Amino acid sequence: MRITAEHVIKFIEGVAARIKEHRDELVQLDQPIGDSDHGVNMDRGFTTVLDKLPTVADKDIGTILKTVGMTLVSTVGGASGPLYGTAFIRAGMALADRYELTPAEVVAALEAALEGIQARGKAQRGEKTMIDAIAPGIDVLKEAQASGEDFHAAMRRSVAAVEAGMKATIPMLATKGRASYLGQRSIGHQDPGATSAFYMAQVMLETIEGIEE
Amino acid sequence: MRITAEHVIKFIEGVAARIKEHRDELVQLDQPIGDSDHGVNMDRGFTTVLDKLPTVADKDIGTILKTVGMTLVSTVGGASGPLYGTAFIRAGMALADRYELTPAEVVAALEAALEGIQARGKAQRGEKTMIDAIAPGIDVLKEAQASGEDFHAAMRRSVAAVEAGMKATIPMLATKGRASYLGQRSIGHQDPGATSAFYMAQVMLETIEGIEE
Amino acid sequence: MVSLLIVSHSAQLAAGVREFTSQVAGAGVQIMDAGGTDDGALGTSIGRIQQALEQIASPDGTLVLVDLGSAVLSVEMAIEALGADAKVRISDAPLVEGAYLAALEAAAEASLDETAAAALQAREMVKIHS
Amino acid sequence: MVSLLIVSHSAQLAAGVREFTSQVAGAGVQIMDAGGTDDGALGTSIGRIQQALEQIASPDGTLVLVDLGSAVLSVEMAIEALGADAKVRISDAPLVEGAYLAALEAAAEASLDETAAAALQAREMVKIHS
Ligand SMILES: Nc1ncnc2c1ncn2[C@@H]1O[C@H](COP(=O)(O)OP(=O)(O)O)[C@@H](O)[C@H]1O
Ligand SMILES: Nc1ncnc2c1ncn2[C@@H]1O[C@H](COP(=O)(O)OP(=O)(O)O)[C@@H](O)[C@H]1O
Ligand SMILES: [Mg+2]
Ligand SMILES: [Mg+2]
Ligand SMILES: [Mg+2]
Ligand SMILES: [Mg+2]
Repeated sequence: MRITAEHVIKFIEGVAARIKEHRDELVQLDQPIGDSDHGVNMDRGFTTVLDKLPTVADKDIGTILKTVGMTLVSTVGGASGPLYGTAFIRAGMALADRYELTPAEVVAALEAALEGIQARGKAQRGEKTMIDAIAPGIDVLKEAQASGEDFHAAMRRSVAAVEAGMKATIPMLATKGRASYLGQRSIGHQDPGATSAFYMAQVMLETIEGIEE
Repeated sequence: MRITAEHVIKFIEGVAARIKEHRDELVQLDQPIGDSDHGVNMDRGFTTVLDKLPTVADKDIGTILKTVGMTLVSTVGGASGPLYGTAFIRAGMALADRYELTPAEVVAALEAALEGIQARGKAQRGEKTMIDAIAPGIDVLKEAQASGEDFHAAMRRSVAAVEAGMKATIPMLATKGRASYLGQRSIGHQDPGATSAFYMAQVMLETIEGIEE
Repeated sequence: MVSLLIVSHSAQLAAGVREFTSQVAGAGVQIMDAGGTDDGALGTSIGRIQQALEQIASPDGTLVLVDLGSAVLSVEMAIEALGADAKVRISDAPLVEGAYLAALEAAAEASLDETAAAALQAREMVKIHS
Repeated sequence: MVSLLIVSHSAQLAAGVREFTSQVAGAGVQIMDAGGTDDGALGTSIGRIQQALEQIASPDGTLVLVDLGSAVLSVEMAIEALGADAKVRISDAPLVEGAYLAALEAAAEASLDETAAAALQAREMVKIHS
């Protein structure tokens, strides 16, 4: 499977569009347990990313991802800025100077991204954050890699795990981020960051599915 | 001794003038242990009091003093507003409907004023506030009353006690008001509120000295 | 629902706390600010505090959050001026953090007691995780 | 002297805390505010935080006071961007009260450690006396 810089750019553009589409939903999810801005924050960030993309379109994948991350960091304005920003920067660092990727490299970059989120936000699984959606998806990809499953199939199972992880945040008690200030009242609501992570995973699957195995 | 409403008005006007004269000094005293506004606050308050005085010039002494107090409360803007404001209001309540006062009534009104300051600010002697200047002055007047000393002489001794009380705030550790946030660093500075209290006492003495025994 | 009044020596500060907390309080929670003196200097205005208390008065009561120093004296005088019926409580909590937690609590239709208790939890708020 | 940076989701709030604390800090203490996003919404701007940190950098160090939530993440990113030499510490203290006590301490030529410790005392600040 040949995953190129063009695919990466297509993925980023797809994420920007998907986020814009779900902007209001992400705002609404952030209302009961946050400050009603997650959709606005993410859309602000990815809209600026779209403006920046042409300047790095001919660069290596590492540079593209780092640029995305730095743009998110400097424009999002909420926790998701430093968190997703660090994720993209770390993924970019893992893929420095690469113009083409193997599935194994994609998985390694995703792992680096998750480590970045955890280093930045100091949250573990089970604290009702984006990590609860992202981590199970990466688990599946690592398993699949070990068992030699094909990448399309692995990606489909991975995104299903992300979706399940997103839904699993509903009964969770938040212990990190703004939702944690609500204590018990954070229970019963789906985490907005886990939801935006699911949309990104969806777009990643769609991008991969568009590439020959 | 006939102390009339006119004398009271003269006293208030005198205080307003004395405060204006010492405005910058009171600001400077508030700098190391406060927020550099005591002179500005007091001058703002008493300047408005001067504007209001003509509207109550023909009223009883109680009404005059209550009006002064309410004006201070609503215009001073710092702790000294509610504190001196309550003092004048309580003195006014003690002298309701009176157009002439005996020295004993003056002393009773000053006692009511001090009680008002203590009720409002919850401070006792020794906490480095205006109370440390005012209370010793009232002690002297009460003693003098018991021993039958003449009021002019008593007032002179009283103001000397106020001055000594003001100076005694220098080595004190502040435990109430803004200066208390400085902890040990509040030691070694004269309290601005004790100083404005001394100026008021001075003007009171001058007013009383202008009246035949 | 319980109402919140934000009192500070600085008009900007008070307005900022209102802005910050209104974002998380539902539309049902009335939050007002009373900062600065009447002439815009640093200080507090008992008149404006009293007006604000009248404006946001609610059968469930009002919690007042203050910065420090004489703000408390000013609020106490304003409450007394409103008379004995006024259901108003002053909080000893940190201003910003206490107002934030109080806004969340009030929005959940908590009582004045509960809202006041929530505000005080702000003293133990951990901002930096390790 | 130690410098202070005030970070809040609200630009007004941050500017108000600067105004309030500058009144008691001597002229020697540099206090700056970085509040709101670049487009003026509620949020934090890592760029503006970083610029402010550069502007008030002092050999004695800078103490950063924050409102809550993601403000800490933003400040941490800004500090990392400044490099390992930057002498900057984030305080876990209540914003307004911590900044006030830190300003008094910094004005007394205290060290960064002492200033940070003074800010934390704000958690126990008693505003209402009885
Ligand atoms: N410490 C953290 N670690 C991981 N994720 C976090 C953390 N804090 C917040 N989040 C994620 O960020 C999301 C909120 O993002 P957003 O609303 O944009 O920021 P803010 O909470 O600052 O308004 C949450 O739903 C959660 O998934
Ligand atoms: N709780 C209190 N009880 C008695 N006097 C007090 C109290 N708090 C402050 N003061 C007096 O008020 C003076 C400060 O007045 P001012 O500077 O006008 O107000 P602020 O401290 O609010 O700026 C102090 O010097 C002190 O004498
Ligand atoms: Mg949010
Ligand atoms: Mg936000
Ligand atoms: Mg003062
Ligand atoms: Mg003041």
